[in-house]
Amino acid sequence: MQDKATRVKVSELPGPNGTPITVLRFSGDITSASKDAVLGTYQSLPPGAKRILLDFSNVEYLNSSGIALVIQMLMQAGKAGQSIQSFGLSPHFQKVFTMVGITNYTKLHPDEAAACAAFD
Amino acid sequence: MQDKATRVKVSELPGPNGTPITVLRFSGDITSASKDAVLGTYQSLPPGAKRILLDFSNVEYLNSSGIALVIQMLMQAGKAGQSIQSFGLSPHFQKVFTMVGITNYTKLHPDEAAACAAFD
Amino acid sequence: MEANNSSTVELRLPSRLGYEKVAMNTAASVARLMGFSEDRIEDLKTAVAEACINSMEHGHKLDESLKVEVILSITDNSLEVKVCDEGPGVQGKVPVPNLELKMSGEESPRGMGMFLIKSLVDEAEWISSGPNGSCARLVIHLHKPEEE
Amino acid sequence: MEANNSSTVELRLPSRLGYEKVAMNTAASVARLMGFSEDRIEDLKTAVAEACINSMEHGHKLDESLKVEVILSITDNSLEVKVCDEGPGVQGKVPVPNLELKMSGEESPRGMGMFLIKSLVDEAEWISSGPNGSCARLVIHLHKPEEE
Ligand SMILES: Nc1ncnc2c1ncn2[C@@H]1O[C@H](COP(=O)(O)OP(=O)(O)O)[C@@H](O)[C@H]1O
Ligand SMILES: Nc1ncnc2c1ncn2[C@@H]1O[C@H](COP(=O)(O)OP(=O)(O)O)[C@@H](O)[C@H]1O
Repeated sequence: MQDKATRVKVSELPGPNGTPITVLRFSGDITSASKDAVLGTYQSLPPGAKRILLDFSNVEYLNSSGIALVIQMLMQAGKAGQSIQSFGLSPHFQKVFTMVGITNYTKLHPDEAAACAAFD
Repeated sequence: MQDKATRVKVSELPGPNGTPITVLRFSGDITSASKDAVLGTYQSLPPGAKRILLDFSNVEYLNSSGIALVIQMLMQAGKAGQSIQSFGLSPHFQKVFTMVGITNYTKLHPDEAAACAAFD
Repeated sequence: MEANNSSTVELRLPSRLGYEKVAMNTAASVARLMGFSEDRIEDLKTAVAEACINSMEHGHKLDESLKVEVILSITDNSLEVKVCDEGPGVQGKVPVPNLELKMSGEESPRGMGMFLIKSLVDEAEWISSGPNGSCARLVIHLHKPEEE
Repeated sequence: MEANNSSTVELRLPSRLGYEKVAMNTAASVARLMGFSEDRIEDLKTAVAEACINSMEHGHKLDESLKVEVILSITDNSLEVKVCDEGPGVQGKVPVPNLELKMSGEESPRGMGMFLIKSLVDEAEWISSGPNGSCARLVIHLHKPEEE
Protein backbone atom coordinates (compact mmCIF):
# COMPACT_ATOMS: atom_id res chain seq x y z
CA MET A 1 0.00 0.00 0.00
CA GLN A 2 2.99 2.30 0.54
CA ASP A 3 3.64 3.28 -3.04
CA LYS A 4 2.60 2.42 -6.51
CA ALA A 5 5.47 -0.04 -7.00
CA THR A 6 8.04 0.92 -9.59
CA ARG A 7 7.79 -1.22 -12.68
CA VAL A 8 10.57 -1.40 -15.25
CA LYS A 9 10.60 -3.09 -18.64
CA VAL A 10 13.92 -3.78 -20.32
CA SER A 11 14.10 -4.09 -24.09
CA GLU A 12 16.57 -3.58 -26.89
CA LEU A 13 16.41 -1.30 -29.93
CA PRO A 14 18.70 -1.36 -32.95
CA GLY A 15 20.99 1.66 -32.69
CA PRO A 16 21.32 4.22 -35.51
CA ASN A 17 24.80 2.93 -36.46
CA GLY A 18 24.87 -0.68 -35.40
CA THR A 19 25.39 -0.70 -31.61
CA PRO A 20 22.06 -1.68 -29.99
CA ILE A 21 20.32 0.52 -27.41
CA THR A 22 19.16 -1.01 -24.12
CA VAL A 23 15.90 0.65 -23.04
CA LEU A 24 14.67 0.86 -19.42
CA ARG A 25 11.02 1.92 -19.37
CA PHE A 26 9.96 2.97 -15.89
CA SER A 27 6.38 3.28 -14.69
CA GLY A 28 4.66 3.87 -11.35
CA ASP A 29 6.59 5.78 -8.68
CA ILE A 30 10.34 6.26 -8.25
CA THR A 31 11.02 6.67 -4.52
CA SER A 32 13.22 5.24 -1.76
CA ALA A 33 11.33 1.97 -2.32
CA SER A 34 12.65 1.72 -5.89
CA LYS A 35 16.22 0.57 -5.22
CA ASP A 36 15.74 -2.87 -6.80
CA ALA A 37 13.78 -1.51 -9.73
CA VAL A 38 16.37 1.15 -10.55
CA LEU A 39 19.78 -0.07 -9.37
CA GLY A 40 18.91 -3.77 -9.40
CA THR A 41 17.68 -3.58 -12.98
CA TYR A 42 20.65 -1.49 -14.07
CA GLN A 43 23.13 -3.89 -12.47
CA SER A 44 21.55 -6.91 -14.14
CA LEU A 45 22.09 -5.54 -17.65
CA PRO A 46 24.59 -7.50 -19.73
CA PRO A 47 28.08 -5.98 -19.47
CA GLY A 48 28.07 -5.28 -23.22
CA ALA A 49 25.28 -2.71 -22.89
CA LYS A 50 27.02 0.50 -23.86
CA ARG A 51 24.02 2.66 -24.78
CA ILE A 52 21.23 2.97 -22.27
CA LEU A 53 17.96 4.80 -22.83
CA LEU A 54 15.79 5.79 -19.85
CA ASP A 55 12.07 6.22 -20.56
CA PHE A 56 10.33 8.15 -17.77
CA SER A 57 7.10 8.84 -19.67
CA ASN A 58 4.93 6.61 -17.47
CA VAL A 59 6.37 7.66 -14.12
CA GLU A 60 3.61 9.13 -11.99
CA TYR A 61 5.56 10.36 -8.98
CA LEU A 62 9.23 10.98 -8.38
CA ASN A 63 10.84 12.33 -5.22
CA SER A 64 14.34 13.27 -4.11
CA SER A 65 15.08 9.76 -2.81
CA GLY A 66 14.10 8.41 -6.23
CA ILE A 67 16.29 10.99 -7.92
CA ALA A 68 19.17 9.85 -5.67
CA LEU A 69 18.78 6.36 -7.16
CA VAL A 70 18.93 7.79 -10.68
CA ILE A 71 22.11 9.63 -9.68
CA GLN A 72 23.65 6.41 -8.38
CA MET A 73 22.82 4.70 -11.66
CA LEU A 74 24.38 7.53 -13.65
CA MET A 75 27.47 7.37 -11.44
CA GLN A 76 27.91 3.64 -12.07
CA ALA A 77 27.25 4.09 -15.79
CA GLY A 78 29.86 6.85 -15.95
CA LYS A 79 32.43 4.53 -14.39
CA ALA A 80 31.51 1.74 -16.82
CA GLY A 81 31.87 4.07 -19.81
CA GLN A 82 28.21 3.71 -20.77
CA SER A 83 26.29 6.48 -22.43
CA ILE A 84 22.82 7.30 -21.06
CA GLN A 85 20.07 9.32 -22.76
CA SER A 86 16.67 10.08 -21.20
CA PHE A 87 13.22 11.19 -22.29
CA GLY A 88 9.62 11.38 -21.10
CA LEU A 89 9.97 13.59 -18.02
CA SER A 90 7.20 16.16 -17.50
CA PRO A 91 8.25 19.82 -17.81
CA HIS A 92 8.17 20.04 -13.99
CA PHE A 93 10.58 17.14 -13.51
CA GLN A 94 12.78 18.37 -16.35
CA LYS A 95 13.10 21.53 -14.28
CA VAL A 96 13.81 19.56 -11.10
CA PHE A 97 16.49 17.40 -12.82
CA THR A 98 18.06 20.57 -14.18
CA MET A 99 18.05 22.25 -10.73
CA VAL A 100 19.84 19.28 -9.24
CA GLY A 101 22.40 19.23 -12.06
CA ILE A 102 21.57 15.80 -13.50
CA THR A 103 21.49 17.30 -16.98
CA ASN A 104 25.30 17.37 -16.86
CA TYR A 105 25.25 13.56 -16.81
CA THR A 106 22.30 12.63 -19.03
CA LYS A 107 20.49 14.71 -21.64
CA LEU A 108 16.71 15.03 -21.28
CA HIS A 109 15.17 14.68 -24.71
CA PRO A 110 11.67 15.66 -25.82
CA ASP A 111 10.89 12.19 -27.20
CA GLU A 112 12.24 8.72 -27.89
CA ALA A 113 13.37 9.46 -31.45
CA ALA A 114 15.42 12.47 -30.36
CA ALA A 115 16.92 10.47 -27.49
CA CYS A 116 17.93 7.58 -29.77
CA ALA A 117 19.44 9.93 -32.33
CA ALA A 118 21.67 11.41 -29.62
CA PHE A 119 23.77 8.27 -29.13
CA ASP A 120 27.00 8.68 -31.04
CA MET B 1 -12.20 31.88 -5.05
CA GLN B 2 -15.23 29.80 -4.03
CA ASP B 3 -15.68 27.83 -7.23
CA LYS B 4 -14.41 27.65 -10.72
CA ALA B 5 -17.21 29.84 -12.07
CA THR B 6 -19.64 28.18 -14.43
CA ARG B 7 -19.21 29.33 -17.98
CA VAL B 8 -21.81 28.74 -20.65
CA LYS B 9 -21.62 29.38 -24.38
CA VAL B 10 -24.84 29.54 -26.37
CA SER B 11 -24.79 28.75 -30.08
CA GLU B 12 -27.11 27.42 -32.75
CA LEU B 13 -26.80 24.39 -34.99
CA PRO B 14 -28.91 23.55 -38.03
CA GLY B 15 -31.25 20.71 -37.03
CA PRO B 16 -31.37 17.47 -39.03
CA ASN B 17 -34.79 18.38 -40.54
CA GLY B 18 -34.96 22.15 -40.56
CA THR B 19 -35.68 23.26 -36.96
CA PRO B 20 -32.44 24.67 -35.49
CA ILE B 21 -30.87 23.33 -32.29
CA THR B 22 -29.88 25.74 -29.51
CA VAL B 23 -26.71 24.50 -27.81
CA LEU B 24 -25.69 25.34 -24.24
CA ARG B 25 -22.05 24.36 -23.65
CA PHE B 26 -21.23 24.39 -19.97
CA SER B 27 -17.73 24.46 -18.53
CA GLY B 28 -16.21 24.85 -15.06
CA ASP B 29 -18.31 23.79 -12.08
CA ILE B 30 -22.09 23.40 -11.73
CA THR B 31 -22.98 24.07 -8.09
CA SER B 32 -25.32 26.20 -6.01
CA ALA B 33 -23.38 29.21 -7.36
CA SER B 34 -24.48 28.41 -10.92
CA LYS B 35 -28.07 29.67 -10.81
CA ASP B 36 -27.47 32.52 -13.28
CA ALA B 37 -25.35 30.40 -15.57
CA VAL B 38 -27.91 27.59 -15.74
CA LEU B 39 -31.38 29.06 -15.17
CA GLY B 40 -30.50 32.61 -16.23
CA THR B 41 -29.04 31.42 -19.52
CA TYR B 42 -31.96 29.09 -20.13
CA GLN B 43 -34.51 31.81 -19.44
CA SER B 44 -32.80 34.24 -21.80
CA LEU B 45 -33.14 31.92 -24.78
CA PRO B 46 -35.52 33.17 -27.50
CA PRO B 47 -39.03 31.75 -26.99
CA GLY B 48 -38.81 30.03 -30.39
CA ALA B 49 -36.05 27.67 -29.17
CA LYS B 50 -37.76 24.29 -29.30
CA ARG B 51 -34.73 22.01 -29.40
CA ILE B 52 -32.09 22.43 -26.74
CA LEU B 53 -28.83 20.55 -26.55
CA LEU B 54 -26.84 20.48 -23.30
CA ASP B 55 -23.08 19.90 -23.63
CA PHE B 56 -21.52 18.85 -20.31
CA SER B 57 -18.21 17.70 -21.76
CA ASN B 58 -16.16 20.47 -20.16
CA VAL B 59 -17.79 20.40 -16.73
CA GLU B 60 -15.17 19.63 -14.10
CA TYR B 61 -17.31 19.30 -10.98
CA LEU B 62 -21.01 18.84 -10.46
CA ASN B 63 -22.80 18.45 -7.13
CA SER B 64 -26.37 17.84 -6.01
CA SER B 65 -27.15 21.58 -5.82
CA GLY B 66 -25.97 21.89 -9.41
CA ILE B 67 -28.08 18.90 -10.42
CA ALA B 68 -31.07 20.63 -8.77
CA LEU B 69 -30.56 23.54 -11.18
CA VAL B 70 -30.52 21.17 -14.14
CA ILE B 71 -33.77 19.65 -12.83
CA GLN B 72 -35.37 23.11 -12.62
CA MET B 73 -34.32 23.82 -16.18
CA LEU B 74 -35.78 20.51 -17.36
CA MET B 75 -38.99 21.28 -15.48
CA GLN B 76 -39.37 24.67 -17.16
CA ALA B 77 -38.49 23.18 -20.56
CA GLY B 78 -41.12 20.47 -20.08
CA LYS B 79 -43.77 23.12 -19.39
CA ALA B 80 -42.68 25.09 -22.46
CA GLY B 81 -42.90 22.03 -24.70
CA GLN B 82 -39.18 22.11 -25.48
CA SER B 83 -37.17 18.99 -26.16
CA ILE B 84 -33.79 18.61 -24.42
CA GLN B 85 -30.97 16.21 -25.30
CA SER B 86 -27.67 15.96 -23.41
CA PHE B 87 -24.17 14.63 -23.92
CA GLY B 88 -20.68 14.82 -22.53
CA LEU B 89 -21.21 13.57 -18.96
CA SER B 90 -18.50 11.30 -17.57
CA PRO B 91 -19.55 7.69 -16.87
CA HIS B 92 -19.70 8.58 -13.16
CA PHE B 93 -22.12 11.47 -13.67
CA GLN B 94 -24.16 9.45 -16.16
CA LYS B 95 -24.64 7.00 -13.29
CA VAL B 96 -25.50 9.80 -10.86
CA PHE B 97 -28.04 11.35 -13.28
CA THR B 98 -29.57 7.92 -13.77
CA MET B 99 -29.77 7.28 -9.99
CA VAL B 100 -31.62 10.54 -9.53
CA GLY B 101 -34.02 9.78 -12.38
CA ILE B 102 -33.07 12.66 -14.68
CA THR B 103 -32.80 10.21 -17.58
CA ASN B 104 -36.62 10.15 -17.68
CA TYR B 105 -36.52 13.82 -18.72
CA THR B 106 -33.44 14.11 -20.92
CA LYS B 107 -31.51 11.38 -22.71
CA LEU B 108 -27.76 11.21 -22.07
CA HIS B 109 -26.02 10.57 -25.37
CA PRO B 110 -22.47 9.33 -25.94
CA ASP B 111 -21.58 12.26 -28.21
CA GLU B 112 -22.85 15.39 -29.93
CA ALA B 113 -23.79 13.65 -33.19
CA ALA B 114 -25.93 11.06 -31.40
CA ALA B 115 -27.58 13.79 -29.32
CA CYS B 116 -28.43 15.91 -32.39
CA ALA B 117 -29.81 12.91 -34.25
CA ALA B 118 -32.20 12.24 -31.35
CA PHE B 119 -34.30 15.39 -31.90
CA ASP B 120 -37.41 14.40 -33.83
CA MET C 1 -9.48 15.07 17.61
CA GLU C 2 -9.57 11.33 17.07
CA ALA C 3 -7.21 8.94 18.82
CA ASN C 4 -3.73 9.01 17.30
CA ASN C 5 -4.28 5.85 15.32
CA SER C 6 -1.55 5.37 12.77
CA SER C 7 -4.02 4.46 10.06
CA THR C 8 -6.04 7.66 10.39
CA VAL C 9 -5.83 10.78 8.26
CA GLU C 10 -7.60 13.86 9.55
CA LEU C 11 -8.58 17.00 7.70
CA ARG C 12 -10.15 20.21 8.99
CA LEU C 13 -11.76 22.68 6.61
CA PRO C 14 -13.48 26.06 6.92
CA SER C 15 -17.23 25.98 6.20
CA ARG C 16 -16.88 27.71 2.86
CA LEU C 17 -18.56 26.30 -0.23
CA GLY C 18 -15.91 25.14 -2.66
CA TYR C 19 -13.66 23.72 0.07
CA GLU C 20 -15.51 20.40 -0.16
CA LYS C 21 -13.25 19.85 -3.17
CA VAL C 22 -10.25 19.71 -0.84
CA ALA C 23 -11.93 16.93 1.16
CA MET C 24 -12.89 15.21 -2.06
CA ASN C 25 -9.30 15.16 -3.27
CA THR C 26 -7.83 14.19 0.09
CA ALA C 27 -10.23 11.25 0.30
CA ALA C 28 -9.42 10.33 -3.31
CA SER C 29 -5.67 10.30 -2.54
CA VAL C 30 -6.14 8.02 0.43
CA ALA C 31 -8.41 5.70 -1.56
CA ARG C 32 -5.87 5.63 -4.40
CA LEU C 33 -3.05 4.70 -1.96
CA MET C 34 -5.28 1.86 -0.75
CA GLY C 35 -5.74 0.57 -4.29
CA PHE C 36 -9.40 1.43 -4.95
CA SER C 37 -10.43 1.53 -8.61
CA GLU C 38 -10.97 4.90 -10.26
CA ASP C 39 -14.74 4.41 -10.52
CA ARG C 40 -15.05 3.62 -6.79
CA ILE C 41 -12.94 6.71 -6.15
CA GLU C 42 -15.39 8.81 -8.18
CA ASP C 43 -18.25 7.41 -6.07
CA LEU C 44 -16.38 8.27 -2.89
CA LYS C 45 -15.55 11.79 -4.10
CA THR C 46 -19.17 12.64 -4.77
CA ALA C 47 -20.29 11.14 -1.44
CA VAL C 48 -17.62 13.00 0.55
CA ALA C 49 -18.36 16.29 -1.24
CA GLU C 50 -22.10 16.00 -0.50
CA ALA C 51 -21.46 15.21 3.16
CA CYS C 52 -19.11 18.20 3.49
CA ILE C 53 -21.59 20.55 1.82
CA ASN C 54 -24.29 19.36 4.25
CA SER C 55 -22.04 20.01 7.24
CA MET C 56 -21.20 23.47 5.93
CA GLU C 57 -24.76 24.42 4.97
CA HIS C 58 -26.95 22.66 7.52
CA GLY C 59 -24.53 21.97 10.38
CA HIS C 60 -22.66 25.28 10.35
CA LYS C 61 -25.04 27.58 8.41
CA LEU C 62 -21.99 28.56 6.34
CA ASP C 63 -20.24 30.15 9.35
CA GLU C 64 -16.71 30.02 7.92
CA SER C 65 -15.09 30.09 11.34
CA LEU C 66 -16.52 26.65 12.13
CA LYS C 67 -14.47 23.74 10.87
CA VAL C 68 -15.75 20.64 9.17
CA GLU C 69 -13.69 17.68 10.31
CA VAL C 70 -13.06 14.76 8.00
CA ILE C 71 -11.62 11.62 9.59
CA LEU C 72 -10.41 8.91 7.23
CA SER C 73 -9.79 5.52 8.85
CA ILE C 74 -7.92 2.97 6.83
CA THR C 75 -8.12 -0.76 7.39
CA ASP C 76 -6.96 -3.62 5.18
CA ASN C 77 -10.35 -3.98 3.53
CA SER C 78 -12.15 -0.71 3.85
CA LEU C 79 -12.00 3.02 4.09
CA GLU C 80 -14.26 4.78 6.57
CA VAL C 81 -14.83 8.52 6.17
CA LYS C 82 -16.51 10.48 8.94
CA VAL C 83 -17.57 14.02 8.03
CA CYS C 84 -18.34 15.88 11.24
CA ASP C 85 -19.76 19.26 12.22
CA GLU C 86 -20.73 21.10 15.37
CA GLY C 87 -24.46 21.29 14.52
CA PRO C 88 -27.31 19.17 15.89
CA GLY C 89 -27.17 16.61 13.07
CA VAL C 90 -29.94 15.31 10.85
CA GLN C 91 -33.32 15.65 12.57
CA GLY C 92 -36.00 13.03 11.95
CA LYS C 93 -36.43 11.01 8.79
CA VAL C 94 -35.32 12.52 5.52
CA PRO C 95 -37.69 11.67 2.63
CA VAL C 96 -36.34 9.85 -0.43
CA PRO C 97 -36.28 12.37 -3.29
CA ASN C 98 -39.06 11.91 -5.85
CA LEU C 99 -38.14 13.36 -9.20
CA GLU C 100 -41.74 13.34 -10.46
CA LEU C 101 -42.78 15.54 -7.53
CA LYS C 102 -39.77 17.77 -8.16
CA MET C 103 -40.72 18.08 -11.84
CA SER C 104 -44.28 19.00 -10.97
CA GLY C 105 -43.02 21.57 -8.48
CA GLU C 106 -44.57 19.78 -5.47
CA GLU C 107 -41.18 19.06 -3.93
CA SER C 108 -38.03 21.20 -3.70
CA PRO C 109 -35.55 20.51 -6.48
CA ARG C 110 -32.89 20.10 -3.74
CA GLY C 111 -32.72 17.21 -1.27
CA MET C 112 -30.66 14.69 -3.21
CA GLY C 113 -27.39 14.74 -1.26
CA MET C 114 -28.14 12.07 1.33
CA PHE C 115 -29.81 9.89 -1.29
CA LEU C 116 -26.69 10.06 -3.45
CA ILE C 117 -24.40 9.32 -0.51
CA LYS C 118 -26.43 6.21 0.40
CA SER C 119 -26.50 5.09 -3.23
CA LEU C 120 -22.79 5.56 -3.87
CA VAL C 121 -21.08 4.04 -0.81
CA ASP C 122 -21.29 0.58 0.76
CA GLU C 123 -22.38 1.81 4.20
CA ALA C 124 -23.78 5.18 5.26
CA GLU C 125 -25.14 6.35 8.57
CA TRP C 126 -25.72 9.66 10.30
CA ILE C 127 -24.78 10.18 13.93
CA SER C 128 -26.18 13.19 15.81
CA SER C 129 -24.13 14.92 18.49
CA GLY C 130 -21.66 12.09 19.07
CA PRO C 131 -18.12 12.45 20.52
CA ASN C 132 -16.88 14.10 17.29
CA GLY C 133 -20.02 16.20 16.84
CA SER C 134 -22.63 15.25 14.27
CA CYS C 135 -21.21 13.04 11.59
CA ALA C 136 -22.03 11.38 8.33
CA ARG C 137 -20.17 8.06 8.41
CA LEU C 138 -19.43 6.52 5.02
CA VAL C 139 -17.65 3.24 4.31
CA ILE C 140 -16.38 1.74 1.07
CA HIS C 141 -15.03 -1.80 0.89
CA LEU C 142 -12.00 -2.79 -1.15
CA HIS C 143 -13.65 -6.06 -2.09
CA LYS C 144 -17.38 -5.63 -2.15
CA PRO C 145 -19.09 -8.02 0.28
CA GLU C 146 -20.57 -11.16 -1.34
CA GLU C 147 -24.16 -10.27 -0.54
CA GLU C 148 -24.09 -7.14 -2.66
CA MET D 1 -3.89 22.46 16.67
CA GLU D 2 -3.72 25.88 15.09
CA ALA D 3 -6.17 28.67 16.00
CA ASN D 4 -9.56 28.19 14.33
CA ASN D 5 -8.82 30.65 11.58
CA SER D 6 -11.44 30.39 8.86
CA SER D 7 -8.84 30.45 6.14
CA THR D 8 -6.86 27.53 7.48
CA VAL D 9 -6.95 23.93 6.32
CA GLU D 10 -5.28 21.35 8.53
CA LEU D 11 -4.23 17.82 7.71
CA ARG D 12 -2.76 15.14 9.96
CA LEU D 13 -1.04 12.10 8.48
CA PRO D 14 0.64 8.97 9.83
CA SER D 15 4.43 8.87 9.34
CA ARG D 16 4.26 6.26 6.64
CA LEU D 17 6.14 6.74 3.36
CA GLY D 18 3.65 7.15 0.56
CA TYR D 19 1.24 9.27 2.64
CA GLU D 20 3.13 12.39 1.58
CA LYS D 21 1.05 12.03 -1.58
CA VAL D 22 -2.08 12.81 0.43
CA ALA D 23 -0.50 16.06 1.64
CA MET D 24 0.67 16.80 -1.88
CA ASN D 25 -2.84 16.45 -3.26
CA THR D 26 -4.50 18.33 -0.41
CA ALA D 27 -2.10 21.23 -0.91
CA ALA D 28 -2.67 21.09 -4.67
CA SER D 29 -6.46 21.30 -4.17
CA VAL D 30 -6.16 24.34 -1.94
CA ALA D 31 -3.76 26.01 -4.39
CA ARG D 32 -6.12 25.24 -7.26
CA LEU D 33 -9.07 26.82 -5.37
CA MET D 34 -6.89 29.90 -4.89
CA GLY D 35 -6.20 30.12 -8.62
CA PHE D 36 -2.53 29.14 -8.79
CA SER D 37 -1.27 27.99 -12.19
CA GLU D 38 -0.67 24.30 -12.78
CA ASP D 39 3.11 24.74 -12.96
CA ARG D 40 3.20 26.55 -9.59
CA ILE D 41 1.03 23.76 -8.22
CA GLU D 42 3.59 21.20 -9.43
CA ASP D 43 6.33 23.15 -7.63
CA LEU D 44 4.26 23.23 -4.45
CA LYS D 45 3.47 19.50 -4.66
CA THR D 46 7.13 18.53 -4.84
CA ALA D 47 8.06 20.92 -2.01
CA VAL D 48 5.27 19.68 0.27
CA ALA D 49 6.08 16.03 -0.46
CA GLU D 50 9.76 16.56 0.37
CA ALA D 51 8.92 18.35 3.62
CA CYS D 52 6.54 15.56 4.66
CA ILE D 53 9.08 12.85 3.87
CA ASN D 54 11.65 14.71 6.00
CA SER D 55 9.21 14.93 8.93
CA MET D 56 8.42 11.23 8.61
CA GLU D 57 12.05 10.09 8.18
CA HIS D 58 14.09 12.51 10.25
CA GLY D 59 11.50 13.97 12.65
CA HIS D 60 9.61 10.78 13.45
CA LYS D 61 12.09 8.03 12.40
CA LEU D 62 9.16 6.47 10.51
CA ASP D 63 7.23 5.79 13.74
CA GLU D 64 3.78 5.50 12.13
CA SER D 65 1.98 6.37 15.32
CA LEU D 66 3.38 9.91 15.18
CA LYS D 67 1.41 12.32 13.02
CA VAL D 68 2.81 14.82 10.58
CA GLU D 69 0.72 17.97 10.71
CA VAL D 70 0.25 20.09 7.62
CA ILE D 71 -1.26 23.54 8.17
CA LEU D 72 -2.31 25.46 5.07
CA SER D 73 -2.99 29.17 5.62
CA ILE D 74 -4.71 31.02 2.83
CA THR D 75 -4.51 34.77 2.32
CA ASP D 76 -5.51 36.85 -0.68
CA ASN D 77 -2.02 36.77 -2.16
CA SER D 78 -0.27 33.73 -0.82
CA LEU D 79 -0.47 30.22 0.48
CA GLU D 80 1.64 29.25 3.48
CA VAL D 81 2.18 25.57 4.20
CA LYS D 82 3.68 24.48 7.50
CA VAL D 83 4.76 20.84 7.71
CA CYS D 84 5.33 19.98 11.36
CA ASP D 85 6.63 17.05 13.34
CA GLU D 86 7.43 16.20 16.94
CA GLY D 87 11.17 15.80 16.41
CA PRO D 88 13.97 18.25 17.28
CA GLY D 89 14.03 19.89 13.84
CA VAL D 90 16.94 20.53 11.51
CA GLN D 91 20.23 20.73 13.47
CA GLY D 92 22.92 23.10 12.26
CA LYS D 93 23.58 24.12 8.68
CA VAL D 94 22.64 21.74 5.91
CA PRO D 95 25.17 21.72 3.03
CA VAL D 96 24.02 22.58 -0.47
CA PRO D 97 24.13 19.36 -2.49
CA ASN D 98 27.03 19.10 -4.91
CA LEU D 99 26.31 16.74 -7.75
CA GLU D 100 29.97 16.42 -8.75
CA LEU D 101 30.81 15.17 -5.28
CA LYS D 102 27.83 12.83 -5.40
CA MET D 103 29.00 11.49 -8.77
CA SER D 104 32.49 10.89 -7.48
CA GLY D 105 31.07 9.13 -4.44
CA GLU D 106 32.47 11.71 -1.99
CA GLU D 107 28.98 12.82 -0.91
CA SER D 108 25.81 10.79 -0.24
CA PRO D 109 23.49 10.65 -3.26
CA ARG D 110 20.69 11.79 -0.90
CA GLY D 111 20.40 15.27 0.62
CA MET D 112 18.49 17.13 -2.08
CA GLY D 113 15.10 17.60 -0.40
CA MET D 114 15.73 20.91 1.36
CA PHE D 115 17.57 22.25 -1.67
CA LEU D 116 14.58 21.44 -3.87
CA ILE D 117 12.13 22.96 -1.40
CA LYS D 118 14.13 26.22 -1.30
CA SER D 119 14.43 26.26 -5.08
CA LEU D 120 10.74 25.60 -5.78
CA VAL D 121 8.87 27.91 -3.39
CA ASP D 122 9.01 31.69 -2.86
CA GLU D 123 9.90 31.50 0.84
CA ALA D 124 11.20 28.59 2.91
CA GLU D 125 12.35 28.42 6.49
CA TRP D 126 12.81 25.74 9.12
CA ILE D 127 11.63 26.26 12.69
CA SER D 128 12.90 23.95 15.43
CA SER D 129 10.69 23.02 18.37
CA GLY D 130 8.20 25.88 17.95
CA PRO D 131 4.60 25.92 19.24
CA ASN D 132 3.53 23.41 16.54
CA GLY D 133 6.67 21.30 16.90
CA SER D 134 9.45 21.49 14.34
CA CYS D 135 8.19 22.84 11.05
CA ALA D 136 9.22 23.50 7.50
CA ARG D 137 7.39 26.69 6.53
CA LEU D 138 6.85 27.19 2.79
CA VAL D 139 5.14 30.12 1.08
CA ILE D 140 4.09 30.62 -2.52
CA HIS D 141 2.77 33.95 -3.78
CA LEU D 142 -0.11 34.29 -6.20
CA HIS D 143 1.63 37.15 -7.97
CA LYS D 144 5.36 36.77 -7.69
CA PRO D 145 6.98 39.74 -5.95
CA GLU D 146 8.58 42.29 -8.34
CA GLU D 147 12.10 41.69 -7.14
CA GLU D 148 12.07 38.09 -8.36
N1 LIG E 1 -24.88 17.77 8.59
C1 LIG E 1 -26.20 18.02 8.73
N2 LIG E 1 -26.66 18.71 9.80
C2 LIG E 1 -27.97 18.97 9.95
N3 LIG E 1 -28.92 18.59 9.07
C3 LIG E 1 -28.53 17.91 7.98
C4 LIG E 1 -27.16 17.59 7.75
N4 LIG E 1 -27.08 16.89 6.59
C5 LIG E 1 -28.32 16.79 6.10
N5 LIG E 1 -29.21 17.40 6.94
C6 LIG E 1 -30.69 17.50 6.76
O1 LIG E 1 -31.11 16.57 5.81
C7 LIG E 1 -31.76 17.23 4.72
C8 LIG E 1 -31.50 16.52 3.40
O2 LIG E 1 -30.14 16.66 3.04
P1 LIG E 1 -29.72 16.39 1.54
O3 LIG E 1 -30.37 15.12 1.09
O4 LIG E 1 -28.26 16.39 1.47
O5 LIG E 1 -30.36 17.56 0.69
P2 LIG E 1 -30.17 19.16 0.76
O6 LIG E 1 -28.89 19.44 1.46
O7 LIG E 1 -30.18 19.59 -0.66
O8 LIG E 1 -31.38 19.66 1.51
C9 LIG E 1 -31.24 18.66 4.74
O9 LIG E 1 -32.16 19.56 4.15
C10 LIG E 1 -31.09 18.89 6.25
O10 LIG E 1 -32.31 19.21 6.85
N1 LIG F 1 11.97 17.50 9.77
C1 LIG F 1 13.29 17.32 10.04
N2 LIG F 1 13.68 16.99 11.29
C2 LIG F 1 14.99 16.77 11.59
N3 LIG F 1 15.98 16.90 10.67
C3 LIG F 1 15.65 17.23 9.41
C4 LIG F 1 14.31 17.47 9.03
N4 LIG F 1 14.30 17.79 7.71
C5 LIG F 1 15.59 17.76 7.30
N5 LIG F 1 16.41 17.42 8.31
C6 LIG F 1 17.89 17.27 8.27
O1 LIG F 1 18.39 17.90 7.12
C7 LIG F 1 19.10 16.95 6.30
C8 LIG F 1 18.91 17.27 4.81
O2 LIG F 1 17.56 17.00 4.42
P1 LIG F 1 17.23 16.84 2.88
O3 LIG F 1 17.92 17.91 2.13
O4 LIG F 1 15.77 16.79 2.72
O5 LIG F 1 17.89 15.47 2.43
P2 LIG F 1 17.72 13.96 2.95
O6 LIG F 1 16.39 13.89 3.62
O7 LIG F 1 17.79 13.15 1.71
O8 LIG F 1 18.86 13.72 3.89
C9 LIG F 1 18.57 15.59 6.70
O9 LIG F 1 19.49 14.55 6.44
C10 LIG F 1 18.30 15.82 8.19
O10 LIG F 1 19.50 15.68 8.93
